[in-house]
Amino acid sequence: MTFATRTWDRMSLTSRLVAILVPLALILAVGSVVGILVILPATMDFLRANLPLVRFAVAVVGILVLTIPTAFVLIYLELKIIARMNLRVGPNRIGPWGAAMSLIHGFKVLSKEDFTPTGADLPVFTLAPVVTFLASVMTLLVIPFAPGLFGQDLNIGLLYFFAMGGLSVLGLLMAGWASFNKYSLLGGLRAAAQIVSYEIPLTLSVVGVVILAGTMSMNRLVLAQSGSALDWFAFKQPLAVLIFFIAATAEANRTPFDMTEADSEIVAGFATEYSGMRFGFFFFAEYVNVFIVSALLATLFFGGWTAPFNWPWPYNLNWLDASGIGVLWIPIAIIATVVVADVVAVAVRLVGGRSWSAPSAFGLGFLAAGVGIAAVVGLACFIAFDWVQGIFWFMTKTYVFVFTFVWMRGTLPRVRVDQLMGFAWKWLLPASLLNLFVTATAVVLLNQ
Amino acid sequence: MDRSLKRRLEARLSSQLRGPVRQRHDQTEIRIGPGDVPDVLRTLHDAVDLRFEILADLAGVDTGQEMQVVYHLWSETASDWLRVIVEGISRDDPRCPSATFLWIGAEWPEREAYDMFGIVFEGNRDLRRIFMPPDYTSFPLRKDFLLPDDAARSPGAGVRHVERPHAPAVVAGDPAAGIRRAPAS
Amino acid sequence: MPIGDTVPLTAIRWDDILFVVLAAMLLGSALLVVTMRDIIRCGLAMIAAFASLAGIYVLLGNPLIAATQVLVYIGAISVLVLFAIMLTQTKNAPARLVFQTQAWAAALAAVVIAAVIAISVTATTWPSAGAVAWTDTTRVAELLFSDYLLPFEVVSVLLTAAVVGGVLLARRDPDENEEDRP
Amino acid sequence: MPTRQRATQPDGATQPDGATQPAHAARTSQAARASQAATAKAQRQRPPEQYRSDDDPRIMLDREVGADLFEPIPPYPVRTEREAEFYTRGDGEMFLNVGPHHPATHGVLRLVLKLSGEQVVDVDPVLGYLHRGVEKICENSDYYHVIDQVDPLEYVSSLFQEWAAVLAFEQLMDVEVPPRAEYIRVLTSELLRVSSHTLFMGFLALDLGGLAPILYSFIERDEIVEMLAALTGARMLFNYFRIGGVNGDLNHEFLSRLGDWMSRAAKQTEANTGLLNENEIFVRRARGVGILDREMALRFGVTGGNLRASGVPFDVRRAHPYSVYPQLDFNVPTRLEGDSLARYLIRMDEVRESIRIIDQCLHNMPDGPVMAKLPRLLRPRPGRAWGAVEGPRGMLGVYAISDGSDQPFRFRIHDPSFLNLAVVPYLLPGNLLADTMAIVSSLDPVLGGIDK
Amino acid sequence: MSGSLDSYLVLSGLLFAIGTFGFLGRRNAISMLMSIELMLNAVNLTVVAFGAFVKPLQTHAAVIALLVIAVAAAEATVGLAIVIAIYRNRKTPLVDEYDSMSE
Repeated sequence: MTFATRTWDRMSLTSRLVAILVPLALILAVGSVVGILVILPATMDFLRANLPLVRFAVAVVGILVLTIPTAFVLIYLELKIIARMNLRVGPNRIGPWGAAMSLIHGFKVLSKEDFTPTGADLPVFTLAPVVTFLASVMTLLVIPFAPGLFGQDLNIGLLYFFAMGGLSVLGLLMAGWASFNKYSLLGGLRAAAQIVSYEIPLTLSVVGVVILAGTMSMNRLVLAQSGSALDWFAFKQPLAVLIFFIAATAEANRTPFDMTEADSEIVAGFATEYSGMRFGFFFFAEYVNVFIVSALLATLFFGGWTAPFNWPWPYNLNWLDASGIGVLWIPIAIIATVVVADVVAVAVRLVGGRSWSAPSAFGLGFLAAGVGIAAVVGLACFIAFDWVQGIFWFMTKTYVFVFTFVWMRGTLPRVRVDQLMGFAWKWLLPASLLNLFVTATAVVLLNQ
Repeated sequence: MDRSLKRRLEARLSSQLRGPVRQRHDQTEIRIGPGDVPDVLRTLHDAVDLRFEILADLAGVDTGQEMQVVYHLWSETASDWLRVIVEGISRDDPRCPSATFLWIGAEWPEREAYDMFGIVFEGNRDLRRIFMPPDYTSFPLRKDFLLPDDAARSPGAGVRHVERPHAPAVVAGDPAAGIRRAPAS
Repeated sequence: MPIGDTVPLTAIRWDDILFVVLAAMLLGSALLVVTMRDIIRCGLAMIAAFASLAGIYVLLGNPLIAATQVLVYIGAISVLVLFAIMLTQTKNAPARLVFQTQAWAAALAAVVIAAVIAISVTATTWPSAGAVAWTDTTRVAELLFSDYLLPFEVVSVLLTAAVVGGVLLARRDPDENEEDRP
Repeated sequence: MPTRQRATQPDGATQPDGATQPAHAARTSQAARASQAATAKAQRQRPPEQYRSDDDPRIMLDREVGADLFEPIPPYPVRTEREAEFYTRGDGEMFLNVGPHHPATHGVLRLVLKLSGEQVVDVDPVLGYLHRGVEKICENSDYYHVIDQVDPLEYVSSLFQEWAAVLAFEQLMDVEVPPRAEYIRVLTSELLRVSSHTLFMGFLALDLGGLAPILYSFIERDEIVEMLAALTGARMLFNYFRIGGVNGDLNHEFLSRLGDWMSRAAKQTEANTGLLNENEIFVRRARGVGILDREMALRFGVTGGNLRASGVPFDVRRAHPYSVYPQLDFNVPTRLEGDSLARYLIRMDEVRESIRIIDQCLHNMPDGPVMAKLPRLLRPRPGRAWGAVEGPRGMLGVYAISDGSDQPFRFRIHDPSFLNLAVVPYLLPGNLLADTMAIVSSLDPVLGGIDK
Repeated sequence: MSGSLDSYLVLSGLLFAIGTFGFLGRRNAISMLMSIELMLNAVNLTVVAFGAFVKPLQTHAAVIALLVIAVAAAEATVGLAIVIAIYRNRKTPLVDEYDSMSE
């Protein structure tokens, strides 16, 4: 007792920490190894037996977890792209090129006071952002990111998508009503009128694609466009692409159709009275919506995850196979990193001489090695795994459309509310009906 | 200086003019009484050889003894600005006919003159305070209203002469503090 | 060991639990719809009722109807109802009297109806009632465009008429508008 | 007569129980009857004495929030006929407070809108949030100090306000201004006119939801204020004009910056206006909105680009020439449409004319002194003077009365934004809420000048 | 429980009864419309339940349910339009104050 206390008293802070942490880590390590050895087979059996359920759970968790980073990336992109269009620099203080800006936005939103105005309808006020956010996120469930990489392949996928997407208007309406603010009320009513109106051409424009593909499952819609870019529905349904794009802009409340939060007219519309994380939910929902709409545009009309040309389908690289030499590639990659870093560092020192200090030369070498090996591994994965290819093409297409949405926001003024509604009912709806009629006639005539 | 304008004005308005038509630089000045305002303004606006269509400015003036309302007019027919001074408005109960029957835009300057001097424009249908808060109780541009460091002694502060005729118009204090210096013209 | 139809170690089926929960939600929110004072909350409770009904449709093996339920009832009709509530809500709208004076008679009628239905349903043996089977969406489409073509067309004409009628009814006459304004 | 009754009426403060009838009782319309009922109701529900803000009918009191859902506005005893009319709500109408803190009101303007749905039925502008009593302050400062008192009035283009004051004082004192000083005044103020109009373009686009043009117009503005800063030492409130001349001759940095800018000003202006002129959404938002015809524009006393957009070629520089404008060659652009788009296009035309004037000033600039000889203490003879200049927003006037002392006896500032804004209650009704911003913004008000 | 047709039918009957009570008992016209929607939903639930349990009815039930939903949408549109039109004239959503046809 005395011995232990005396020793403890004599130890420095660091050694005390070590004395606590090392045994703890040891116990944890041993425990986890034992635990894994004992539990792993049973767990694996259990998981394998319930593969569809497990897959679904993992997909849902993954989607929920991935929405926030997606929104962060989109917010950063928007800040930066619009800044460049306005001849500004944009965020440049936090992280390299301001890349951590939206992370700080997230923290800011989290740490702000969550304010409820007097006279607000508290439960409705609180539920509204949740409804909006969930309505956006749940639509991600049916979007195929890559072959085999989707939440659930519903055979009524498209219908599910529109059903869930239509829910977001409820959240906006609730927010507008519950805020006890006339600006919010106007914003909520505008949102209801606008989204309900634009949902009709949005849905109708897709029916042509459904007729052509003969399915509402998103996966099969993508497969129906596989091959080259010429098989994309965009070329068979050009009018539908246009209608869908315009209606989707209105559906996602983006400029020039951002009537619901027109800041120069109704302050912030339905979000006027929201602050803190409740506002954050609206904010995230908006950007997730942009992503979803772009993803849907890519999926329905631009071939989804398929490559735009006849890509030699996943080439089986034997040397990458996990069952063969596979596992050895990890130590090989580590050794290669060190070797390449050393070689580059020595080369830099020889060529650059005294202008490079040893640490910076080694740092440069490490960077070069890292980038090079990551590129090699990425390329190998791209060649060998179809889902890596799928994600690559899908994300490329999606972010092209995301860029288009941001571009529009940077350049276009806002339309007026009556112009907006008139456009939906006088132009988009007849155009989508015409598109549907022509498509159906063509299918009937060509099939005979 | 537009000599012909002087002749035309004297011909048209001989009965209403109080005093001679004065001219200096590019400005011609006439003086009329408050009762003649609608007639004179309509003549100036409508007469074919005058056609003063643009009301450039409407200002209130407190000379210390009386209130004045000053109109500045512009016409294509004259190379001078025309200044119409309505003089002889009582300080205790300043009233003047409104010009809104001719120029709707005079509504706000009249409100301003009411706000600053307490001049009541009869016929202006929206004679509220425009700059000062609605519960403000004096008229800041009057000569007996002193700037804030002296405001407590200012006889004009704290009383709405016009809106409460039953209230004493002069508050106890230094009566000489009301008028700081001799009025002009 | 795969997760079976029943809760492990008991004989309770997962579907039963889901059914009970959804049915409770459905009935509870439906009761709230007809009893709550604040009509906007009635509307929100109605949405909850529709959502739980959609869940029950999925239990019944009919995701197509469930999706349509969400799309039409929640996405369109509820929004319309909320819209109408906001248009007609005045400061005296949450009236002191929520119910008619004869509401007790209505309650009695409702109880009688419920009892009659429950008794008659349980007393009847339905012919050829089997287990729940999932509905084939493609088959529904085929049926809709062959056997049910006439009803389909009639419904579409009805919808068009409803849209036109709704617009005409709810449109404010410009002349009348002028008179209204004092 | 209603106003007479109102004027002799004891107000609410003396009789808190509010037993008196409102002043407009003579009016037998439905509106009057309805507002009487509303008044009586409001008086019955009056909050206790300590919570009342004497007689402002439009203040939303904490006590009343939630008592009447969305109905804080129905007034206490109305004060004027117009107020009675405005605060009587028709069927399905509501009041909406836009401002004083609103993203699109160009300062602390407050518009109380009466809306039917999204349609504006009536509007009551409320001013005075920026009132500082500049006229009173000027009457208590000597003639030299007046110039820096009027400087921050129209803070977007402050040289014009200085010029009007200086013009009036020079007439009071019969000072002859050296020609070089006049040319410098024209040169600098035309530069500022370009800056102001360019800024107008950006803010109009911003109020219509376009993000980009405001940043492009700030580039122009920044170059101009930088070159003026090189000349005057300040970027915003220049305090450069003096009675009898200007404060300091042109310097090298100013001229080199100016030459730099002039070499591409015309092209840059075309590029910037192209951002909006060729934008279909912008043109459709602005065309046919807020039409002010010639007759009404004259009756409202509107001046400047707003009047010229309605077809009246009234420009003080031509209509009543001052300074060296008679010797300069420029056009006064006019348009007939009188809508928001015309008001925008007129200003863009004026930018081109201003660039022409700047060019001529640079070429015709005479040599000589830039200040007249004046005594240290100015005591003009008693008299009255009116100086008016054409500012970017219209005619800026100063009416000065001298009583022979070293301070102006009366100093009246006429700001064009004030009368331009008075048109808003006429232009807005019938338009949508979204057009409110397009119209108010196209009139280009600057609240610093309006509120004095 | 979930495997028997009876439970669904009883549930549907209860929902229908609640709707009936709302329709007969509420004063607000919009409340009454909402109650009608509940009753229509109860009917729909019956149809779908029969479809799920009775083999030959299966797809037919789905088609009928779709048609019912479409009709319900039309009914809601017209009903709400009528309510709003009446509200414009009478300034109240309460049906027991719609006591005269004239005026």
